[in-house]
Amino acid sequence: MSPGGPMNTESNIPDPTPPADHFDDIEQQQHAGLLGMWVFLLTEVLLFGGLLAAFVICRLRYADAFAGAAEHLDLVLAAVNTALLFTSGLTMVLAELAAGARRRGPTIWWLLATAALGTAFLVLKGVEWYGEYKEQLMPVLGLPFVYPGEEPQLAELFFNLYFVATGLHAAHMLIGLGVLAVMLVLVRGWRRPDRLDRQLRIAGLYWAFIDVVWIFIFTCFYLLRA
Amino acid sequence: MTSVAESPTVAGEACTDDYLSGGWSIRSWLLTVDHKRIAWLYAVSITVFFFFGSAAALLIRLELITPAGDLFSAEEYNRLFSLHGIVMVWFFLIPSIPATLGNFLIPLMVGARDMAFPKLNLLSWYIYSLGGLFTLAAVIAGGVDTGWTFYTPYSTLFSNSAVLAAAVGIFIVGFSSILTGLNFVVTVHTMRAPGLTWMRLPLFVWANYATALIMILATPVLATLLLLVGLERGLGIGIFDPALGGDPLLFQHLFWFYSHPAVYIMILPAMGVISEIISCFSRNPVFGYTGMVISIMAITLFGFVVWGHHMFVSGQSMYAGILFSFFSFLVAVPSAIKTLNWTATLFRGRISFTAPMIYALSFLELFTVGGLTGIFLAALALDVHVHDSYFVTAHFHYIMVGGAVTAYMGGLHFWWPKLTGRMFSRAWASTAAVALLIGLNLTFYPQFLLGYAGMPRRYHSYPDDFAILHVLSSLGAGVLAIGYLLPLIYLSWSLRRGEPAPPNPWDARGLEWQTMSPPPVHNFKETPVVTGGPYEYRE
Amino acid sequence: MSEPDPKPPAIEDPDLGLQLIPDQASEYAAAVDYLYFALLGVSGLLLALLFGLVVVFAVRFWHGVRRERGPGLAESRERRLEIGFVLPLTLSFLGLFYWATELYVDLYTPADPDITIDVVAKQWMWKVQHPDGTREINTLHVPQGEAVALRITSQDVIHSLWLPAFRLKRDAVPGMYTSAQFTPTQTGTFRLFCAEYCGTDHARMRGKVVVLSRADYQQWLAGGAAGASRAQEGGQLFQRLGCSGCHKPGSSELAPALEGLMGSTTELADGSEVVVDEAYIRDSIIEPQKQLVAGYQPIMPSFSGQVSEEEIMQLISYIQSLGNGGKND
Amino acid sequence: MNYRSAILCWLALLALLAATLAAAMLGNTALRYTLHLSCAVAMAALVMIVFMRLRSAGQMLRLVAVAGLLWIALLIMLSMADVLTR
Repeated sequence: MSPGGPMNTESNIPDPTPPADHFDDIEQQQHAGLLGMWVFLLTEVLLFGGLLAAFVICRLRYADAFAGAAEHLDLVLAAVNTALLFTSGLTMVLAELAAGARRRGPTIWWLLATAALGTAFLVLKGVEWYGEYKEQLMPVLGLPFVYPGEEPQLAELFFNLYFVATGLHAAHMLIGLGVLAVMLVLVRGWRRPDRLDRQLRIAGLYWAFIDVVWIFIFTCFYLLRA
Repeated sequence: MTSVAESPTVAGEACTDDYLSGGWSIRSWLLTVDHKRIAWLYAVSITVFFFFGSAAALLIRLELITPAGDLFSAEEYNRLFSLHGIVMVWFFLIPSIPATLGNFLIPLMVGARDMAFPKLNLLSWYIYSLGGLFTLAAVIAGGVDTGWTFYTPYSTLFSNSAVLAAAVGIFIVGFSSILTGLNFVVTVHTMRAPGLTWMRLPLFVWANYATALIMILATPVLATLLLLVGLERGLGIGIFDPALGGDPLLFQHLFWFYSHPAVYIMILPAMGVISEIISCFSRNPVFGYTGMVISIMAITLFGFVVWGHHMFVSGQSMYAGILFSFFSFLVAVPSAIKTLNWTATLFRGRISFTAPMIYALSFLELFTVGGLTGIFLAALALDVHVHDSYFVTAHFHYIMVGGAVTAYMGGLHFWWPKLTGRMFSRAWASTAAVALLIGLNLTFYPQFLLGYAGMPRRYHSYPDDFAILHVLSSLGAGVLAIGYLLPLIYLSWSLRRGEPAPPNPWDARGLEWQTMSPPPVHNFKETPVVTGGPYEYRE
Repeated sequence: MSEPDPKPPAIEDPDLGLQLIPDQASEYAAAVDYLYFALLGVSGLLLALLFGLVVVFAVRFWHGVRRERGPGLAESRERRLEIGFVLPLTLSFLGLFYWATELYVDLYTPADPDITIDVVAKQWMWKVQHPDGTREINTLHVPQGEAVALRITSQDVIHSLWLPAFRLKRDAVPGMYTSAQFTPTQTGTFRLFCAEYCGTDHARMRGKVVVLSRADYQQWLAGGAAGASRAQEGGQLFQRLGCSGCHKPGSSELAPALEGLMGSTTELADGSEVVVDEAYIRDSIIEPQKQLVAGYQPIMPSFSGQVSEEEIMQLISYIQSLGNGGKND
Repeated sequence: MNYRSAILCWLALLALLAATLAAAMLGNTALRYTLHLSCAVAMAALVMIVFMRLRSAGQMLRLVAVAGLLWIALLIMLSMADVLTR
């Protein structure tokens, strides 16, 4: 298997794509692209970081109430979801490697697998939310919030933070699926493979970033129980 | 000396391929990816917002001439100062220097043909305009009466004004400054001309690079916060609601974690402009270049650990207050170093008092007064007395209006020949600069006295005893208004009637002066090779 | 139980004339003013230095002056000059920091006050209640020479009680008690403001602080509302709300006995210890299960929403009066 | 970055997930929380180093990756300095 180096070309590959006119060469353009993506991911990390900071501070002030409220979350579904997301991370990387090896078929298949796993994650998340809605634990839009344990307001604060965090993460998943759809269309076209390889690398970075965010949400909300 | 391969064309020869004569159609402006044209798009839109904000400021000063709140009702007055705050902070001050002068000059100064991501640059302007539309919609829908700080639980539970629309508007415009910051960082990292090492970068580039870092590291937290406020108001998801155990101080921590670095976003580019102007018009290299670079980066990093000085009396614990006060004293040291270095740059120079130099020297005075009063506010015992009083208002106006806007004006005049290829009328420009200096001191110095005397902020009516100082301040506001109207007139006049500018009218050093004015679409015939430092004025 | 809130009061500003330095109505105010003058001095010095240098350089090194300029400064001399300027500056900053922090710590470390006055901020008026039950709106009568502690909270949004004459300011935060302490030395009338923006009539939420001599203060109190003391009002509320049903004096099988509770440390259900203070009692009234006492079932209902902030303070005063041997607060 | 290291990383992630779920059964809360948090940090590090190719990335990209976590820590630490000592 080729180590995924971008430059090994099969027979009928057209000459490499010229760099955009304001760059001197391809390396500079690729370095700028990767640095730009990583700096964008830095801002996304801080977007979730602000939310995480709010959660950590509330969690410290109301340790017992929050630990108690976390009991009411469905750990099994979340664990399955986490496994799904890790697997989609793997399939995304395999798609990148296939594109690196200029193999159109596998790239398409791995991208489809990633999109399917991502959709499955969102479906499971929807099921989980519906479960909470049924248990009347969804204090959104004035819906009734009935909490069996003590200190219902603190539990409501916990569920508010939970819905904001998982909602924001789900929104980023949707954006990720959008990016995957665009990449699928481009890969099917297969017009400039070396350019596609770079674009897939950057799309892969975004998808892996969503995994990292989910790891922290999963740990903070689901695992820190009483 | 910076050697440049191509020889600058002779002044006055209207060479066809400069970026302005490429076409004036709507498409050529609204779909351009040329960083120079995008800089003009920003310049026009922030000028429009500047006049919205200034109009609100004038109305506030008119209202405050009389102790009784008789010109406007309390509701209208609260909406006016909120509009003034929001428009000035997010729609004028934050983009003013980075998005206009920065966008135009950074590629020129680093010897590149354009920004790293030109399409992203245009996208930033469209996001800025979209955010502006939402905020305008909020104003039309009755405006916001929470102040630009949106403190909860007032903004989420008790205010019945268009807070949601304004929050969405600012949420969107926040992303415009994030993407601009991203563009600057990548451009400075990957697109410097050969030979242009980090320590040969002009201080204007350093300042905007540091500003870009703060935009990237601070603005996302504002986005999260506005999202939480919007969700709490829109969907009833209470995060800061005291009844649910939410903590209003948590809002203040997250808000000021963004908003104090935001004031460094506003002042750092101004410092970059001032270094360029003072060095050019005293014909001296900047005193202690390394010290200046270290100060810029120290301000950037320290700016993130001082936000608690906004909360000394808000119920924050005493120990946290002491910690934040200590850091706030330390963050003032780099600014003091920069002021010393600017003053020392004048030593053994050949000083000429052109309009940009007058702006620079008034910046020196105003920024030093603003900075020193910052020390008053960092001192815990004094802040307890003057917090939320006119002392604070005077402090940050001295730094924002006296610092950032004066430097913006100075930079606009200094690089006007490069931006437009025209010279402005020196006499008018000097008068406007002096009018600005007088107006500023007359408007905001009385407010220091008001503050210590006990006049609280955001008051629609006030005890009669403070009337005389308010009248003085309102008088100053009038002079300030004239100081700002003059440049609009003679600068737009110079667009048509100004004499054509040579490539380097001030004989300044720096890559941007090595090409035509206005520069060609791709900035340089060939990428220049840099061999010397940025400020070699003494040879 | 509190009567409906009165309509917004007329504003009575004390007529003091323009005082650039407000009256120094306490030693603390005078100490803060010394710090202010010291800072003014340091700033004035630095500004004079800066202006002087700029003017001298502008005149001597004006481009029209043809004199030989001499060589630029070497990099090493530049660095020595910078360090020579920065070190003393940083040291003076640290000195000012220490001085200001010392004053701040004095202000906010609660020595035991002679009198505790409750201040409840509400959208657009200050409701003040003295220990003996006297109420007043937007005015604060205090005795001269006694350590006055203010227990401040808010019913709705964040306000901020500002007494310029005492150089004192403290936010009133809903859901939280903040305290401030001062010892008036000068009798007279001084200003009182709300400093934190709180809505439409934020500007009307201002009034007077009246410092009376100790005798006049007692006489004023006596003349004031002859109603029951705050502790007695708390006692009536204690009965009316049915607290006495479980918290019977002397018996503690249904609910913990409240005698001598204030200031003692009790063991909680989760094994941790807590000192019983105002915040603990307030939390136990609003969220009884939050810090349940060891050995009791969570049967106490939450009273949040049924009792106003003022009534909670009355209950606290009542419990205080039970605690320390019947001393009336 | 090749197929072998990708699949190995995936298996390691699933193993860590199993570990953190197993840790949920333990009694002692303090131990449980430290295990959960260290598993989370390990998983995040794995994803960033292997899947996001930080191992073969330059100095600058690693600095950017670390800067994000550093700034969140800064915000949390100083806010906690207030909340815990209030």
